[in-house]
Amino acid sequence: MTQTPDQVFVILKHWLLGYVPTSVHAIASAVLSILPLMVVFPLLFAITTLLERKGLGRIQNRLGPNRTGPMGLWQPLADGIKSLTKEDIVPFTADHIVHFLAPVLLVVAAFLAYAVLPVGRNMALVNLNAGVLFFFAVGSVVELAVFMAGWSSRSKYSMLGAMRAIAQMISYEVPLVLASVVVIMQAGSLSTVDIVERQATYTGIFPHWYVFTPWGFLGFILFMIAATAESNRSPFDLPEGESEIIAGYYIEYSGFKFALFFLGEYLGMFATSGIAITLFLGGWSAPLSVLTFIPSWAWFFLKLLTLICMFIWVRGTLPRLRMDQLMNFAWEFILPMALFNMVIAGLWRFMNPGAVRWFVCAFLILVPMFVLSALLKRKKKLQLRTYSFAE
Amino acid sequence: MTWIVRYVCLIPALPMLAAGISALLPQRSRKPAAGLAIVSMAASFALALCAFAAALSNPSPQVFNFSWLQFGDQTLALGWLLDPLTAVMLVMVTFVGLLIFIYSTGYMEHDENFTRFFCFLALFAGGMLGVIIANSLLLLFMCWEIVGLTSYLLIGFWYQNPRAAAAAKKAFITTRIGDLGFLIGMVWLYAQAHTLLFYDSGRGALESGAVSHLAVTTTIYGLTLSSAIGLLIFCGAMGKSGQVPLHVWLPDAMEGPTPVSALIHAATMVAAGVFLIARIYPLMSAHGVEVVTPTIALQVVTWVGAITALFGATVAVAQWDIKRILAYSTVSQLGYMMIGLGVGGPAVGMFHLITHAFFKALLFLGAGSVIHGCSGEQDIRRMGGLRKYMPLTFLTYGIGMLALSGFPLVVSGFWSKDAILYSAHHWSVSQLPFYMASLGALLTAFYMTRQVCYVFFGTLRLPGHGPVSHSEPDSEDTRHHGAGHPHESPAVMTAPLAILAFFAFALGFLGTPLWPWFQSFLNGDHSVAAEHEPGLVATMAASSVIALLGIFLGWLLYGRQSIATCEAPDVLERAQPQTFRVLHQAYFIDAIYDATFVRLTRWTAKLADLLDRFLFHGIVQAISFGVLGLAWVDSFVDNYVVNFGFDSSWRSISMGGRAMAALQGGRVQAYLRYIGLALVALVLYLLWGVAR
Amino acid sequence: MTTAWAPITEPNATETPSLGQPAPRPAVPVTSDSALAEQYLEISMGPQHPSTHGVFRMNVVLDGERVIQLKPVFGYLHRNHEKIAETESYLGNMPYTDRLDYICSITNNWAYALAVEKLGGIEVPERAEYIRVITGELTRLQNHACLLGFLLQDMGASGTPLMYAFREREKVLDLFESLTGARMMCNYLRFGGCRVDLPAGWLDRAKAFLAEFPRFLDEFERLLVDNEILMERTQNVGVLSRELAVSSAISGPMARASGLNYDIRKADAYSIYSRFSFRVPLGHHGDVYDRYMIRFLEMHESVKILEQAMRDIPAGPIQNPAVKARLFRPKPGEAYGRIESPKGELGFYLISDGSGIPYRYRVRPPSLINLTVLEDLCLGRNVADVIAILGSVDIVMGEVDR
Amino acid sequence: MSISFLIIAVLIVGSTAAAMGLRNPIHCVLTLSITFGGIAALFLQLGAEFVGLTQIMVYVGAVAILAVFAIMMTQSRRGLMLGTFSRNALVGLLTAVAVFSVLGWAVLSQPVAGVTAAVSPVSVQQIGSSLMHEYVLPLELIGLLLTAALIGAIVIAMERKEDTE
Amino acid sequence: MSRDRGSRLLGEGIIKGLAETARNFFGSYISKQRLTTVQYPEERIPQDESFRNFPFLVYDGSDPEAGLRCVSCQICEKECPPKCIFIEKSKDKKPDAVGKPQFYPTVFDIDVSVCMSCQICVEVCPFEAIKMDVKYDYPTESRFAALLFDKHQLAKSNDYYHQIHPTEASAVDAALAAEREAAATKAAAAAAKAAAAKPAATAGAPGTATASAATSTVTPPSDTTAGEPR
Amino acid sequence: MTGLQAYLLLSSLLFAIGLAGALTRRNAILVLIGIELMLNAANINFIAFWHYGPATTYITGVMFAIFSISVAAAEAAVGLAIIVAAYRHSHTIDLDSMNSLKG
Repeated sequence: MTQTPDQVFVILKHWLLGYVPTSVHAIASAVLSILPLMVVFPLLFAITTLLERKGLGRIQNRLGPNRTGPMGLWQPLADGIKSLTKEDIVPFTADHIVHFLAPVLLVVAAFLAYAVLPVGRNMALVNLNAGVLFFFAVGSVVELAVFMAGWSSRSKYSMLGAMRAIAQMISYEVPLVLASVVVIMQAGSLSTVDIVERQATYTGIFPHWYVFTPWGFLGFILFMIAATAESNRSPFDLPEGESEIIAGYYIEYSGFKFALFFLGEYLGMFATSGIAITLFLGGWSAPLSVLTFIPSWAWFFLKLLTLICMFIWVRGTLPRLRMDQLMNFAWEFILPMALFNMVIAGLWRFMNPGAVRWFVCAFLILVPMFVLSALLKRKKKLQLRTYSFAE
Repeated sequence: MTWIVRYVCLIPALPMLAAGISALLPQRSRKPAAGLAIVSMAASFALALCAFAAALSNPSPQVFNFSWLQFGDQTLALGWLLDPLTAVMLVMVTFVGLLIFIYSTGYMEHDENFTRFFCFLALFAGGMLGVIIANSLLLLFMCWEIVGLTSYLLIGFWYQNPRAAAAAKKAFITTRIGDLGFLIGMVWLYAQAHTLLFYDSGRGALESGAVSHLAVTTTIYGLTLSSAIGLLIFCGAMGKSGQVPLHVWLPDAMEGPTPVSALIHAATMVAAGVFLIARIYPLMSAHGVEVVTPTIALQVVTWVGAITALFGATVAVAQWDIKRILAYSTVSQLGYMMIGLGVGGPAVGMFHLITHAFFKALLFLGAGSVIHGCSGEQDIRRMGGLRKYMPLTFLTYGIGMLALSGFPLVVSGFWSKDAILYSAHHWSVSQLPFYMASLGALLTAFYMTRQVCYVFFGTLRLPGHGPVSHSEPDSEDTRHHGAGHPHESPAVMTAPLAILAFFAFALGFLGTPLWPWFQSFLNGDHSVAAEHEPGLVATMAASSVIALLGIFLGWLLYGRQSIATCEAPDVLERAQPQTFRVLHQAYFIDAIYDATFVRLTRWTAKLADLLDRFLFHGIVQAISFGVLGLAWVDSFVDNYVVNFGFDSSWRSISMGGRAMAALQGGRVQAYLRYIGLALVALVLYLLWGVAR
Repeated sequence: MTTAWAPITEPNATETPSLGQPAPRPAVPVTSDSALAEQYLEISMGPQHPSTHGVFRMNVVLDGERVIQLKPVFGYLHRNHEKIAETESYLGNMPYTDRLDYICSITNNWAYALAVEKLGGIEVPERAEYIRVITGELTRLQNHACLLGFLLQDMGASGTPLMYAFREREKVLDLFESLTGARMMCNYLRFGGCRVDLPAGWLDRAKAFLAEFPRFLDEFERLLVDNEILMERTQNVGVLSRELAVSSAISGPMARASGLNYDIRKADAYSIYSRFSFRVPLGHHGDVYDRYMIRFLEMHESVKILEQAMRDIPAGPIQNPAVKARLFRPKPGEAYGRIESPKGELGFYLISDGSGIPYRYRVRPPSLINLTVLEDLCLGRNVADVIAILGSVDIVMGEVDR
Repeated sequence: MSISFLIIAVLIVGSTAAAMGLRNPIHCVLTLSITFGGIAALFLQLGAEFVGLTQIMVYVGAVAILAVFAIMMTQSRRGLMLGTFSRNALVGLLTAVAVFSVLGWAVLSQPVAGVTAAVSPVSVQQIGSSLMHEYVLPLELIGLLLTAALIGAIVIAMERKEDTE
Repeated sequence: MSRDRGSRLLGEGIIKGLAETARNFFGSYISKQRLTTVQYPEERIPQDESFRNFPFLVYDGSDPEAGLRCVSCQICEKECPPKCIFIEKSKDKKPDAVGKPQFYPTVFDIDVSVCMSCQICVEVCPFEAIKMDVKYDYPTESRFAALLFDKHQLAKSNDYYHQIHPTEASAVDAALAAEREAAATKAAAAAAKAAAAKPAATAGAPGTATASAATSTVTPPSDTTAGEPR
Repeated sequence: MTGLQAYLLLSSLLFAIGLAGALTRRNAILVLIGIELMLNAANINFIAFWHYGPATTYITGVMFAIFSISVAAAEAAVGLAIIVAAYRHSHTIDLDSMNSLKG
């Protein structure tokens, strides 16, 4: 039975719960569900930092960390120990309480987002009726944490960074939500579990992932762009902008608090990637029906790792945008496209299934895309230039 | 219900859509904006023709209602209807509007805000058409307000010109005064009839059930409800249709571009008031059980109309501005329409409205053409002899003038005016309106002849007559590139003139007493039979004579010997300078308003301010200081003379003084505090009230 | 908190400065403790800042993120170079010139050697001239590659282009090391020639490198040249008008990006540059993108020069035997030697009083002079633009501060 | 009344009191966001998921941030010198106490029959369909209002160059 | 540069860049050429012959004290640009490698924290006594004392010199040998002359002149491919 | 005390604190925040009444809360914008000194 490896964690949990008196059943159940998340994702963070450094190194023709342990595998551990043992410097004029609370709040908010993430079949912590909304609501708390960090440090650079970060997050929250609306329109539910289950069916061997529809594909791209911005990753890493404002809002943090910020950022990235997987990439469902024997949670994490690699890849390639360009990009390209995508998704719903629908929708998406990019390019007067030569 | 009824809403929707789109267009995309407006108007016109055909086949009101808003157990419904009144108006407005749109492309060619202009124009037309099709007083009111807003925008289109801006403001505020009455009437109507729909298969406000209920209920002064409400609504109509005493905005509105004047004064905005009265005519004319005389409401309408008609005509005699003459003539003619409504019912009034719409649009567009040709000159004293330079304009303008003057038998104006005079003659209440109207007709013919003589005959008196020196730099003239010579306008402007001129002739024959098709169509019976009523021929003859007399007098005074210079005073001015001045200043009504209402308002505001600032505050302060001072003296005495017992009373008085001073703090939080305290009081009251 | 709020006039800095004259510099009274609410924020970028190329410092007054005033502050690396040189023998100054623009020491040597050779009327053997051209152009290659990497790094490209550039630079440095014994502080040229001849096999290695180099250029081009983000960040940013470039004595790629056809290799045709066919790329916009692309194209041209030089290099002596390095005493007089260094016109002005040490020694550092227009380029731009503009100016603090 | 309610209530009241009593306005806003979060928790507890999450999104994610921005933009050093409470604070406080006592008395005195129905959390679908049917007009009005507010806020807050003096 | 400049989709350049980085990523696993990194303590860049870092003093034979070529002429001290060499000349003379009595440095210090490895000292030394070392890692715990190299730390054998700079060293040896030969013949001639005339004053002055001539010839053999036609 | 009463009491307390803040603070932004708190108190009432109401399927309370939140958002945006504009004008947001209405 292929179900057993798939549900191994669920079975394990129930088995463990059997040893717990019924009076504390609820609490034990919660702990048993939360604890793995609290362990797995920081672990993933550790792996990702290593992966990122390794990957970036390889992209840049370097080796990356390879000193600590075999192939540098203990590097995250070493980093952790280092950050723990470093002196925790708090600026003299800083607002100590807020300065302390900011990284904590950031990490807590990031963790909260995992509550609605179905990491496997029957493996969502809670099946909220408004799960997607919950995700975005929690995401908005991050802004507050960032502000707290930037403000409490009493540093001009950190203030600049915080202002940038908040402006960017607020601006990109709109396209993020709008890009995911198409999925909600199609699935007719805000529950993440429902959304995944709608996608986990197959025609032949192919799944019904939303990314395989024209609007879904566009939505996915837009969502990922907005998610990159939302999690302050390159090329939208202006709030950190190490070459401009040095490190942005956490410039005055050191030691473990700094590590917490890092953790929070990466957790946020995992969470947005996770929600992107849930919304567009079929969550824990296998990409082909013949592959369902591989456990669902494995698929989820595989997809997550793939997306993380994408993030790393993009980071290794692109220069950073400027603040006004970032904003313009959100308002002039992503937002109109997301709105238009909603229209297409509506159209999709009312057209008969078939190849015609697919092509019509794809065409309808491509046209504004071309028009918009041509318009934008013309407006910005960006060009490859010719140069004259003096002999 | 024929299919067209369902789609009648498209007729206003199309221009509005065009307006919406062109509002989003960039300022430089002139052609698309104009094209959109014209195409939408043409489409509306086509639809209006369909609607007209539908109304021909079924003259009873056809409605399409839907519920719009639900609060509690009440439903507010909106809807539109199609009846002969609507159909006629639709055709007229779309057609005249279309012509004016086309004309505007030529007239406004060089204006930098061309796109914006067409956006406004289309919105205006949409609003007007909305007024026409509305089957709900509420919807009508909404569109009415759109019309008001766009008229404000259009009159003040050249807002850089302070006079235009002031005129726009004036128009807006004046009509708002009337609309206040309208609004009250509307609310009252809703309170009484529980619906604002006109026709709703028996439950509508204009249908027998509600009307008879309203007609038998009386309010103060023995006024029936229907009359009272009707009169309140009539206030709105007065504002919009420029009836005395709310006419003041109309002549000033000439500061707008000429196509706007044509649109406002000929076809749409001013007609809206008349149309409104025609629409609610069942309400206005609703009788109680016993009475046979016209209702109070209709009497008021008639009297107001008569006064306006005479007033406008007299003032028009003494104007110099070519557009101002036409404006006052519009005021006068609107008075006629009101008389017509009051004495003869909607058919009579509406007939004049329709014919007037055509020939007044013709006249305005002709005037525009003249102004255009003279590079923005508007003073008729500086024109003259233009018939040589712009023959087509002269021809069409002449036709318009004849129509307005009521030249016997051939032109439409004669027939519609004649119908009014006839009805007025037979009015049971008084003969006076008839005589006033007749005098007005005489004057109309007179001043129109005067104007034509000034403009087209004689010698050219354009100043400089070479390179035009602009005497009024901030008037329209700077916006037109005119050559030195007066010149004929382009075809895009003269073609509408010609079309309108044709209709100025032709329309009259729809409503002659011999074949009163129009009246019967509006009244809803198909028997197109001439009613040979007594005195018809006599009135016809009288009105012919009046018109001819007027024309003759005008020619006698102005046409016989040509006016040589522009400085030469008017013939009438020479004879009666005082009277002429009074007339020229329109009986000083503006001045009077300025001296009375405006100043009064200012004074009141100032007084209130002063009162608040010095009197109340002062009183409070004085009391407080007084009390404090007293208290201080008291305490002084107290401390040393009297015993300690007064202490408490002093303190409380002092506190009272402070509290009263604090009342006038001018601080947000203080007011918030009072609100809080009021809340406490309210809750306490409610609790105790409930408990009892 | 000593100063109360002072009314500040809004500077009219939104439009680019009018041609030919520097932008109006507003007098902005800024207190050092200005908070965000006080409209203007003064931040100090540098001397410890990741993108100021060493210990440069800019006191930037910001309105939001817009720069309304920028005061360059330098001198953190001041070493009294010119004064030291007046106590040092002519030969002893040579290693010091390495430290001016430490990225390209050989061209510094060259300029100094040129000045001394002019002073002493020294002939240079032909082979030495060829070696000078080869090493000089190699220096240009690695400097430009490096600069483009730095520029992109400053614009946040997380080091990838920089690493690619450094990969190539390493190869050049390897060549330098095997020739001169040092990777950066080469101290290679001498008056009247070079210090040592090319070691065996060096030229083959250099040729192999040169054959590979265009591949790097192509890779770089694919990576970033038509990248939209790069274009957005650089095009029409920091526009330096031709007139301002002339009136501010801007030289080098920066001037050529503004359309100024001024290349000393052509204008002076010093050394043996007249023998090589190469072109001088010229920009039209004078913005950061043009500066970037001009350097990119110059690398292509340098490759051409190198190919020709390596093909034509003759055998022969590398040092004018008449010149004594140690006890060199030129006749009294003055000389100005200038070359087209990768950064611009690098000149040395020497006055000799007949003794063994220069009487006056003066450097015309292109970095410093190109930096003088920084505020004009940055006013009204964003913080991020300041970084990009500074990167495109191509400064090395060793040369700026001396 | 459950334990969780008590905890949340204490949290809300405490943070609200802090928000209204602390001296540093930024601290006020930060504690205020705790209040907002608590209220959202209350909503979740009552089965109004959607409202609770909207509450967090709007109040914490938008209003608090906005307030913080406004404070940053209006906080000059001179501003920090200001007293925290207005001159008439005592009267205000008394008013508030009066209001509370009256309201509390009203709540306690009226026997409100709390029908504890079987709690069925309102589903998002339900909300959506009633938004689109019964409440379509308010929805549109809210949309209009928000648009107007957006434009209005931009217009008001936009810096006019001519009156910077 | 001619490229097509038609209107393209937004992000095309970005995708091109992504492809490039991907190629580098995988390329770094395939071709070792791309990876320029050297794992330093374990592996080192093969040191080039011409590499230089900090000077040392060459001695002939096996005794650093006796075989030191330096005659304490103090030219390098004077010419050193950063003035990092400090020499104290001996009062007496000691025989050098060939047995000729010479002055020798009683103190020869180089402050390598100041030294900039410019090798001017090497160039000006008439006696081939100071040469450039290749050792570059001098980790110490004190900033000043440990980086002030004295004569004993600086003195390294000619064998070592041969080891690190074989080409150069053999050329130097050859030159020295030639010089000595010349000196010997000259001395013989001079001795023969001196037999007739009064003895020569000093042997140092002509030696200096020949040595300076020798320095200019100390060059590795020129590149063989240089003049070849292609 | 029933559950509903507890909620109502909490909401009235919240209302009172908000009112107190609005009445006593000098900072205009905090006054606005106090008003927001009062709105929130009202929201609690809506939800509590809905929850303890006759049928949870009758969701007027929820809808009202949603609309109230939206209105509050608009109000906050405009209010804060006004405060910022006022600050630009008079360089203070101190309500005690903002009494130019008094004339």
